[in-house]
Amino acid sequence: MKSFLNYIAEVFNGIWTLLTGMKVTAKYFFTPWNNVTQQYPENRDTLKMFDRFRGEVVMPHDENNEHSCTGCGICEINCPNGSIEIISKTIVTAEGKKKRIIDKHIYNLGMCTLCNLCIRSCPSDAIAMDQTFEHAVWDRSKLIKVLNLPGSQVMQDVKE
Amino acid sequence: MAEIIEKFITGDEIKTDEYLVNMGPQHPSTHGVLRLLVKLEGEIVHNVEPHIGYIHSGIEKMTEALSYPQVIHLTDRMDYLSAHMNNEAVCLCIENALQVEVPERVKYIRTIFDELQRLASHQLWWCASGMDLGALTAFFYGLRDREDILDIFEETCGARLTLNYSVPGGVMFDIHPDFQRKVKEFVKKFKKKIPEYDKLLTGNIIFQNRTKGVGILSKEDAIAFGVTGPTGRASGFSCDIRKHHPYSAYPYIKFDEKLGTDGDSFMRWKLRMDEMRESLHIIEQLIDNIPEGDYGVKMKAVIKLPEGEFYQRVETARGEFGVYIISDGKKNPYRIKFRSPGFSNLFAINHIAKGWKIADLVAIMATFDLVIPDIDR
Amino acid sequence: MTNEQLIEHLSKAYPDEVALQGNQYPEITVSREILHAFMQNMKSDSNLSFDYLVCESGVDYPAFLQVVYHLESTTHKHFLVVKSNTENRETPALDSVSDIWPTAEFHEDEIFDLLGIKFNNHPHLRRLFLDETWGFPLRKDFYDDIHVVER
Amino acid sequence: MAFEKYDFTPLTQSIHQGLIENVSPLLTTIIEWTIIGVLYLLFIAIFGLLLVYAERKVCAAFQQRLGPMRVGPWGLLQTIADFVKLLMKELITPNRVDKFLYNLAPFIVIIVPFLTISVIPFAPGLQALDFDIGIFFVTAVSSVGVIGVLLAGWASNNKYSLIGGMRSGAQIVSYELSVGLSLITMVVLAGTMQVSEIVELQRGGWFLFKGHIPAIIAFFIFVVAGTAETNRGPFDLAEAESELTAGFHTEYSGIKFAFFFLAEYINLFIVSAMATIVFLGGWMPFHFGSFESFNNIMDFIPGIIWFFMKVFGVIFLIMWFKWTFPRLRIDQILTLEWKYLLPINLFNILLMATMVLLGWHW
Repeated sequence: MKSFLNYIAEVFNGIWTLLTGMKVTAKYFFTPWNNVTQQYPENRDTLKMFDRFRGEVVMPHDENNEHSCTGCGICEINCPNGSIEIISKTIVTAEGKKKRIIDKHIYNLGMCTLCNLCIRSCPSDAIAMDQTFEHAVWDRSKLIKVLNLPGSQVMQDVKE
Repeated sequence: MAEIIEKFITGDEIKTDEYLVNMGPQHPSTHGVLRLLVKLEGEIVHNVEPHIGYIHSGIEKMTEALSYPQVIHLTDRMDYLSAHMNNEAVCLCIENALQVEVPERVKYIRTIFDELQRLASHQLWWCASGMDLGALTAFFYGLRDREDILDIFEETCGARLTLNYSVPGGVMFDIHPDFQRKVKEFVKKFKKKIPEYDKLLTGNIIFQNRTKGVGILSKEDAIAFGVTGPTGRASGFSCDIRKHHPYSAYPYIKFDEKLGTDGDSFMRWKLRMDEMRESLHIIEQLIDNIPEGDYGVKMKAVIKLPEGEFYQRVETARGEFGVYIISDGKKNPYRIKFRSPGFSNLFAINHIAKGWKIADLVAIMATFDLVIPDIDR
Repeated sequence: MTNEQLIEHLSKAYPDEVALQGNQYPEITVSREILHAFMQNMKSDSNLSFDYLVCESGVDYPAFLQVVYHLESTTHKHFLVVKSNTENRETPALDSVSDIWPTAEFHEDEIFDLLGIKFNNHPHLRRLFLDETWGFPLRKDFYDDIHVVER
Repeated sequence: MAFEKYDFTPLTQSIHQGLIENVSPLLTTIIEWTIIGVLYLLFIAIFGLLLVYAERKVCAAFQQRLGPMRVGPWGLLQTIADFVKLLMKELITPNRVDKFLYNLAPFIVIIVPFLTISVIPFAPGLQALDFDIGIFFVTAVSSVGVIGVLLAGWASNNKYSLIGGMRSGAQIVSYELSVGLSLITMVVLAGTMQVSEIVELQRGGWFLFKGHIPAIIAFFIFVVAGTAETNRGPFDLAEAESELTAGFHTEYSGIKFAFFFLAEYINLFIVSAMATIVFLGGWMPFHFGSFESFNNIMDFIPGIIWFFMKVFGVIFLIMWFKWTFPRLRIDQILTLEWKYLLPINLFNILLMATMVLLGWHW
């Protein structure tokens, strides 16, 4: 008799646990305004990334098309993946001195792991992380970017 | 005829053939490219042989060509669910070798991040193992609540998964001004969610039948196989590095090391659920008391470790993570060995899955919480 | 046991082996002939009872290969680093400890795979990660001209 | 009574009359068969797609998502797009499969709902076959489906499929018993197996209320066993995504896969329809005691709408199960059947018989 009662209790207890589970899902079913889905391409206007979000490495230029990269190559050394390559050129300054300045700051987004080490190590804060995240391109070669804009100059007040 | 019937009744000599089933490398319940060669008789598992290496990335070899700060960002990619703990392990090892004392603020921040990371990891484990057992809705509830933690991470360090937040001597950024408020909000919110998880799965009779008594790992076996983390603690193996070898801010706080007794799948499940509550408790103790100060000490531009060998253990969400650095005084390590928790845990599966059904093997794997890059490295 | 006591105990019991205090933990270098018996003793001696093999790693040195065992006792809470060198780099071999700690079986598989150290009496030595076409990548003289691109 | 104006009998009768006056009786029968066949084909295709869409939306709502939103307004055309995709996909036949059985299996599976649906009365007069053994026909025919599943599992030359097929065999054969017995419980109450008559008997009140305790128990058992018979979660062992990848239909692609898929949803409809007919009064409106005005308002709603409302109610319940519970293990499924549902069911029949004998029902 006792085992029979246990059997009955087991059945009802089992059903009760199932009902508590169903209550949880029902709560969310009947509150559809709490849905968490974000419809991505439609919400582009309202979608705002956090300021520190690491999207890609960029080199900020000011209005005179000047940047502060001296081409020292510290970021290249610090990059663990070899995604930065700096090509420098030698020019003759007005005083007649020979000087090495940056020619191209080549950045390969395809190889970058966005570890932030280049930006941490940059002595002149010439590069920064951008918050863009839509990096899909049709051709892998488009991921290799030249960060300094064509014709750009190094800012005057940047120390060598 | 009578003979055959008799044999059938006694169960003698009526045996089906054993056959092999490849679970993986592409299989929904292996959570990645793990291949289990399962020997089955009908539905009964006779032998499980893990074949790994499908995503072996050679991190240990790669580190030999990298400088120490660069090594850290690779550890993100091993156990990606406890990325910050891995980072911290390498940082602690380097700081230990260089005898650098980091500021109190850094210790607090790192510990809070550890616990947030542990919560995020346990949440993904929670929902994914719910999915393995067939409760698909659980998966979305888990991911939904995990998103809050990832947002906190993203706001402070700019990444959601591969954080790379710890650097030798400190952390990469100071915490975001909103950090404390958001963490407190999250803790408050999450405290209400855990009972809901319990209602949905832990108390559910189907779930209990699926996990109770399934895949029992004894304490002796747990120690012998080196099974650590919540999986080992569910068997009663007291292996919490946070408690036994405290690092960062763990010495300053009070928390319990949860220990199980049964060592079955349900105990492993329940223990992780309890650990989530404990993590919330730890965060609550720390979040209001973050001391003011610097978020890192100035390190040399090129970090060179003194000649010698250094070993650092931390507790990740999956168990004991060890970093063994052998330095020859150069800026690159001579050899780094990562003792990953998943590697040791994985090989206990064969021992405990024998004689259970194939559905139980899935339950065991789910409660072991395997992350494949952690195993393959 | 504290580290000092442990070193003292070990140097008494094994006067031929070098036991010293490392950076963090006591270390002992054991010759490969007595490695298995030594490890057996480490586990069975009730004063030591190192029942938990934390980590087993292989290291490549110019003259020999080395296997490093990190042992911990769950009862006494002490920690010991045991090292053992192979005879040479050409035919490296050591005794397996997988019968003492089951977890060693897979760590030894890994070391065999990546460093090529053969473990005698190992039940099922196999390449764990890589296939047969690979060399032993964690050795310092390993060079992979297919997968590595130099800049 | 206002309700009678929604009877479809005059319509079908007039079609029949019109045909028989103009063409020969043989041709009449052939034309009527064709019309009915086409109608059912259309119904199954459209309703199947609708159910797939409903399932995706319901599951999304349980999971706090939106579900399909891209194709058409609110994703309404999503399932049609999926179906077109499945139609255009290559039919892959793996090497070393048993070709004949492999190709036969999906057809056996899809034939079952076509057969079963014929006895379901959607509305008064809207029923293809009105046997006096309708209930028996449903239980008999619906067990054919398991042969298709077993064949698919066996012929696919895939171990996952085989395990899935065997599981499904064991499961469906067991749960057939519960479905049958719970229906028999209600047949005891009704005293007939003719489906239309069972519905007619519930004019004064649904059997769920008329038979009170044993009927409610039988309804519960029927829903559980019906869920198991349609291989839906938490009894979806035959597919068991996380264990067997896709179970018995792992190796099927294109339209053959679509057959399995469609059959599953139509079976879901049939189980819900049977529950509706036997327990919830079929197309009968909801009446509440002697509240005449309330009952009259209820009567204004056509029978076909009542029928589908109830069917969707049961379907929602079954979906709710699926999206809440974890999956059972094979031995637990059999334990549930043989140790719980079957004894309760047998006891329940006894209880029902006693009640009917003593007249303790309304």
